[in-house]
Amino acid sequence: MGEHVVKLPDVGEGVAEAELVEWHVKVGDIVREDDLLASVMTDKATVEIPSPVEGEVLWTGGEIGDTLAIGSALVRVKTAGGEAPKAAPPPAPETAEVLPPVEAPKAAAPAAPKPRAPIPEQPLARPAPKREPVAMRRAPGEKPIASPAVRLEAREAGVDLRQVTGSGPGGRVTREDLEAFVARGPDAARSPGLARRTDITEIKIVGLRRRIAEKMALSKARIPHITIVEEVDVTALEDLRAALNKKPTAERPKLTVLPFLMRAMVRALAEQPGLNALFDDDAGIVRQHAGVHIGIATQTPTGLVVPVVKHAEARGLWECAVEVARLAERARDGTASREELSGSTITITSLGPLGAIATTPVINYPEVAIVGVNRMAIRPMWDGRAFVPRKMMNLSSSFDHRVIDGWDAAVFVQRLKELLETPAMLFVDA
Amino acid sequence: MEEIACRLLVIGAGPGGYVCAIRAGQLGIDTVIVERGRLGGSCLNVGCIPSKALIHVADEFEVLSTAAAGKSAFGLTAHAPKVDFAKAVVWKDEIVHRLNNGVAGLLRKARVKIVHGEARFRDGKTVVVETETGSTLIRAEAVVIAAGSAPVELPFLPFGGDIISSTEALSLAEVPKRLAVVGGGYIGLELGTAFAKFGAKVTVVEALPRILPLYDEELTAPVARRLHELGVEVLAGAKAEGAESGKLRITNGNGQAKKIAADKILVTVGRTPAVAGLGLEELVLDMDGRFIRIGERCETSMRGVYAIGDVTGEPMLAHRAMAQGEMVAEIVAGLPRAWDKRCIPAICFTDPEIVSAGLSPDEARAAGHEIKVGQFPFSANGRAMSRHAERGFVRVVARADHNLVLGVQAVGQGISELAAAFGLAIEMGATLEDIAGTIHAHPTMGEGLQEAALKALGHALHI
Amino acid sequence: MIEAIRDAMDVAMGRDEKVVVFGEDVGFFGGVFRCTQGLQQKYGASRCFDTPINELGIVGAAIGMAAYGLRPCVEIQFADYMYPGYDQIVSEAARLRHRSAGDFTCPMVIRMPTGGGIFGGETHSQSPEALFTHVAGLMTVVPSNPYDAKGLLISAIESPDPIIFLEPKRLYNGPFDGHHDRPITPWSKHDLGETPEGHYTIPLGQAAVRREGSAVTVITYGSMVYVALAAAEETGVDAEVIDLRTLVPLDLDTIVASVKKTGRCLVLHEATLTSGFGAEIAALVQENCFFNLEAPIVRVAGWDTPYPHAQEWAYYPGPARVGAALRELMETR
Amino acid sequence: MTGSLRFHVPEPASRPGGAPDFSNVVIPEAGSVDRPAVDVDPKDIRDHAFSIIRVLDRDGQAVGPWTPPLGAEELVQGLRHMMTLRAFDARMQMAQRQGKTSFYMQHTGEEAVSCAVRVALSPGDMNFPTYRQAGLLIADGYPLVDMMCQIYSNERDPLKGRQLPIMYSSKAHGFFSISGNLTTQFIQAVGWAMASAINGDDKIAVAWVGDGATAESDFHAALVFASTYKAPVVLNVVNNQWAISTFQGIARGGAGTFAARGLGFGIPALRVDGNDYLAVYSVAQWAIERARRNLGPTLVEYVTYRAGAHSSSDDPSAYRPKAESEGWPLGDPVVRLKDHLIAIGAWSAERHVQAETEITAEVIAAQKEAERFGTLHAGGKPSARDIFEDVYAEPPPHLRRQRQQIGV
Repeated sequence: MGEHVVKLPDVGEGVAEAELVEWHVKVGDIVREDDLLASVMTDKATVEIPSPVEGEVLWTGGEIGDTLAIGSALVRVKTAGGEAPKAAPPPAPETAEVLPPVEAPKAAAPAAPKPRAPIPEQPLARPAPKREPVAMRRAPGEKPIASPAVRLEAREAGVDLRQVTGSGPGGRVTREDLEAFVARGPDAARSPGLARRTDITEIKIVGLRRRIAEKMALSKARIPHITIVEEVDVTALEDLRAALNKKPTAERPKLTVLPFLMRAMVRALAEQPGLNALFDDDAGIVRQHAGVHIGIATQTPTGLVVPVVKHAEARGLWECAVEVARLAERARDGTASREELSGSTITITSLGPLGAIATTPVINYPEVAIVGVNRMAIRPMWDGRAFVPRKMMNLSSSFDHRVIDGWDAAVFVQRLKELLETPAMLFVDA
Repeated sequence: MEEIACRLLVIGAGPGGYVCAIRAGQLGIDTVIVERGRLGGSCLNVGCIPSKALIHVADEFEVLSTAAAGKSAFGLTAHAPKVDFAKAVVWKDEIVHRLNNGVAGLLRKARVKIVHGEARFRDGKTVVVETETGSTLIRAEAVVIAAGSAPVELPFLPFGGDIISSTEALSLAEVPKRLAVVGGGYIGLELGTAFAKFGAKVTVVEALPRILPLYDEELTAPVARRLHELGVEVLAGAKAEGAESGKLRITNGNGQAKKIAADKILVTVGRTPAVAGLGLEELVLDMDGRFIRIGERCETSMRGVYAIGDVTGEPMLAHRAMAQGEMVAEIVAGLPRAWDKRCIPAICFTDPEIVSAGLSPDEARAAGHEIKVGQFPFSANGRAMSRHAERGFVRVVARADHNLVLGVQAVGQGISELAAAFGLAIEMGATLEDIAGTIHAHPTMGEGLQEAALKALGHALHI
Repeated sequence: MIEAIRDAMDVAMGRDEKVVVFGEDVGFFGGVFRCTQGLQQKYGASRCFDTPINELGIVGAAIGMAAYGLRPCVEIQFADYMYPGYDQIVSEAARLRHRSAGDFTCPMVIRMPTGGGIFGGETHSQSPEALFTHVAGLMTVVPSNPYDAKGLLISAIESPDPIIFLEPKRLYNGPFDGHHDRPITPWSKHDLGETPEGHYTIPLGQAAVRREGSAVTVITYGSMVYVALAAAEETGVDAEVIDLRTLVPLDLDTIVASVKKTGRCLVLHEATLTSGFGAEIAALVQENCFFNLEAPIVRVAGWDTPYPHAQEWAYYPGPARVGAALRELMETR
Repeated sequence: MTGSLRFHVPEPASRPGGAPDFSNVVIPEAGSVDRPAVDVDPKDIRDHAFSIIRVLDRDGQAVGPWTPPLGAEELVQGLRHMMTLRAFDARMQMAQRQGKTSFYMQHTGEEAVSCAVRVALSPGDMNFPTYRQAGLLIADGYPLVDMMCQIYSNERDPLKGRQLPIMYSSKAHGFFSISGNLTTQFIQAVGWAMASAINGDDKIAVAWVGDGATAESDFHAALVFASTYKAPVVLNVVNNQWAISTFQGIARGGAGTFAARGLGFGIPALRVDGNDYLAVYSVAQWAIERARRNLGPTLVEYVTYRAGAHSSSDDPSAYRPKAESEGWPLGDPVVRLKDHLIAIGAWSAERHVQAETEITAEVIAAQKEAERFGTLHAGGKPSARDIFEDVYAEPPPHLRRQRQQIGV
């Protein structure tokens, strides 16, 4: 004997519930297939529900006037047939997808009891902290060396063995290595004391860092750099700067060396326009620019950025200073627009106090020259009679030797030296 | 049509299939397994087990014949030994039968439902099985294709009559007087050697320049020499062309047409997936030529459909299928598993036997490793001498920088059992120092492994 | 949701006698889904009436009326039948203001029951929103609950622009999370179920965050809102579920803010995958949040096939398929 | 507004609660409409578009020039077809109520139209039906089990569960695949006929549409093409008075009759009593012959009445008087043919009851057989893989990937 549950079928498109308006049977009645069981009313129609099976009514679900949900049980009928209603076929394939259960592997532990104390598992759902370095894609062919048992426990703990450095022979990862790795987590600080540090943290070269890398490589690959390092006596310049900085105002803020250098470059470039140019080496054309757009290499949290002071030739000392300060600020907080970060015809790079004695600056491709400012230091200089302390500052400038001969480069550097050593000349319109 | 619904359906009860089903059962997965032939697949019924049994009988018989011929090195004599091959086959069949029941018992213990019949896919999750009692529809949430492989049939040498595959060779009524073997791979040579020992005149026809091309020459030389001693004629670089009335037509090494008289022609030119009639064309499986393409979890290109064993390609070894089967069952149970084995050892049961695990010297160099190799001949091994089995050697290949063992190979009489040690060493990531630093029981052939490691380290003790 | 939609038209017709409602079977009968029940009885046959079966006629006539100065709110009985009217919608309604430099405009709403889940087969289950979002000049709105339906419909009727108002028919009677084997829950048992009396509006172009979350952003609309919530529940993934409500104009700020927070993005809709509106959302997320993405954007949608009948639940993106996608997203590192 | 203009919206003769009123249906005497020669010039028979051709009179006798050359035995076969269709409808409507399928549409009161036209056609002719002409299949011997498998979308559904129930397709039985969208098939039928003519074939097409759906633009396009190319097609309008809740006046506009639509295009237009099996057969034969003799299309309006609901999701009592179906002046097709056969001594009430029980048993047997292969929500189902096939001739890569993703 079986029991058949007659459910309230879906009588109209998408109707959710129906009101029971009439019973055609009561408990104990014997119904034949297709005999009417009940009438229900939806807001669209009154519908009679015939019985799909033969048998005795065991239970009726609800009184006249009740609201029944589609799919809920309406009548239970004891069917004469032997087998109980066939097991419902597995749910439609959509839900039948093999869904690896989410809970931590511990729940479906293999039958064999684990002899060792279980390693604390990281629940799968917790996302690794966002800034954690991106796991390394498996280096091609290089399988981590570890015994099957250690490999199994690493999988159970959701650890990628390639991140764990093995202390065993041949770099084999021992159980202790794994447990230590799991215990302290991938990037926690090592215990104090001089333990050997063998972690390799991989940082993906993306975004800004990648663009810098590409540009540097391009520049080094294509441009045969010639670098000239020249000493400049900036004592006079410093005195002038100190004087000018006595009463800084909004339009005339404190001046650094930079504006003076920019003015000097403008003057020098006027005589050697070839250095204020872009060399399109693919097309074989050097485009000399009348406008002097000076790129100021600036260090920002995300890396080196080069905001550009446009038309330096048309800017006075203070204007240059104001523009440099504004651009530097925007570059550092990442609000500089694409337009402000491009279009330079020549670049200045300075490491300020870290400027070292000399550097070999990399030209900002496709420009043809770059002026590097080194650290200012007091050095003993021979003034013909004796060594006297002078404020010295080196300039390390690189030039594209394909289009600028050493001679021209040297002439330019000497002109800068001359202008900076006697800053007054900057204000004389020759 | 009767209908069954289950969580996991395994198609094929060969080593891969039945191991997968048993493991799934242990993990509480509602599993059904379908097999058209006998449980245990080719390996148990017409492959590994029966062939090793008959090889053993052949070895026993060879000892008697040697003694009868007065060639025993230790004074044994015997009088006109004979082999009742039919009785040997009965003994072999008995072993196979016991193993069939063993597998059936294991499956029952793991509460796996066995369906006997020919399976055919209707879609990725539904299979129709033609059984004697009519067809059954099986719906599953996950399916494992473990249909195994079958001997390759050459169009001009179709199986039937005197042209036989390894299957028929293991159930012959008697030892054929003259046996031609087409294909010098390990199956052809294992059986060829055995029948030679039973007294058959064996000729091996191999298209490539040398026998057992998968192994390097150093390893196969002892086998070639032994074949010669047993009177087996090996025609390398020769191509079989066809056969008429007991004669095998070939073109030999220098292009001449030849005829080889043979009572039976054994064709062993490889194996191919046995998926005809399975209805793979009903699915959208990405293939690698004849084989089903799988990822590192044995997953095919269709979600919820896995493939293990010979259907997934080389190396076609029973123990690879079993490892894959076990892993897939655990994956279906939701455990985090992926294929990360470092080595699958392979054994060739010729005389002498060959065992290979990991990379040979050539393979290691090809993979770009700086290596050091240590080799130890059994002629310097006491146990080998005491077993009159001095032919062959053990060879260890390790990285030059930190002595990590990349591969171990050996050839010698009765050394197949060393496969366990070789495999364990590589899988554990052993270095030469590990092996050298392990006390190897004396006197054993195994000591050869330790000595080979010491040799590679530059301070062998016994040579 | 049916009462909310009817309520919206009732309120709109009450406030402005220029509002008229017409379409097939919408007059005396009150619409095959009862969305216009009682409007003809209350406002007379001149403002709520049946039409011949001709979608081109319905939309074309509505454009003429709107140009005259009325505010038609017409019904296409099933979104699947809109194609004969598509030329009038695209070439005329969408462009009238532009081509006449504002001389003529057609403020109108075209309501269409949309989506599957009711065994409607290929001609009663389609989700054609992508055919409208691609058309300049049209706004496209997809409410997912009664409260939004009423507020959005009133805003749409009061809007000066032609608006396509797609009503997921599977949600007419109650929220549906894809578990078709469970009894249906009516709107009365859901917090967004009942709608306040009288006039209120929800601004067009503003999305709603249905569930705060930190692990992944699920961007969806219409019927899929409840599937997304169910999938988040069942997989334990802390998903932030955004209900777009309006597809054009799109609330990009809410999307970008969320993806920047979570770093992972799943786009979900019932309509077929290829060239679905999800492709537009994915493109926008890629353009605006590229450096914040930890994993590729994942789209879950209907298969690229006509909508089947018997295999409804193998087609309808349910919590299992969405859950699997969420899990895959979380595991991608 | 103070202007003089008022908006006109036509109303049906009566609404729920009112008495049925068919006074606007003018019914001429049976046999009173003359039968023109098949090659008549359409201009000469303009008034046929406003009359109704009838053969069976009040006493069940066949009178007038349109009496068809059908023997008693053929008429009995016609009667059995109609009775089978009616029994089939009853069983399938109940099956829907029992949750065995999602949807069903009955033919109650219109059985004669599709059954009679089918027998007037020849093998190879192609019908382009709406969802209410299943008689075309039953009268052509299409297996009831296959129809039911389609309704149940079960394992043996010829359309693999893809289409809504009753949306059959059978090229072999001249039954074009039914679309859910209205009237799309009308212009397609004309295209098929044009092809037959281009190909120098002798097969004709038969287009079908309901009164309400004639409002679709597809109907207009069909008349233009049929008229311009004199396509060998019979254009049938089944005026059963109701389009769900909209009465035929809304679609007909001021034209008086649907047949009159043909006059504007120079297409001969006939109007026939849809519940008179003999008249339907005779008019169909006339139009078929005209098409087959390359004389071009004919528009035929079958005046009948949708006695039941639009579909299983509809209840007509909400928009028309409950008793309206009983009041239809042209009666019930099955009853009128039965009375005629009895009147000519070829049938009897007892044999009718006997036939009813036989036919009901036959339909139930077919139903049990079909249910062996499952119903919509239980038992054998088509596989989910069927979604991915027949989208294109060969599945393109993206579809292959998606089927791999679902894994069936």
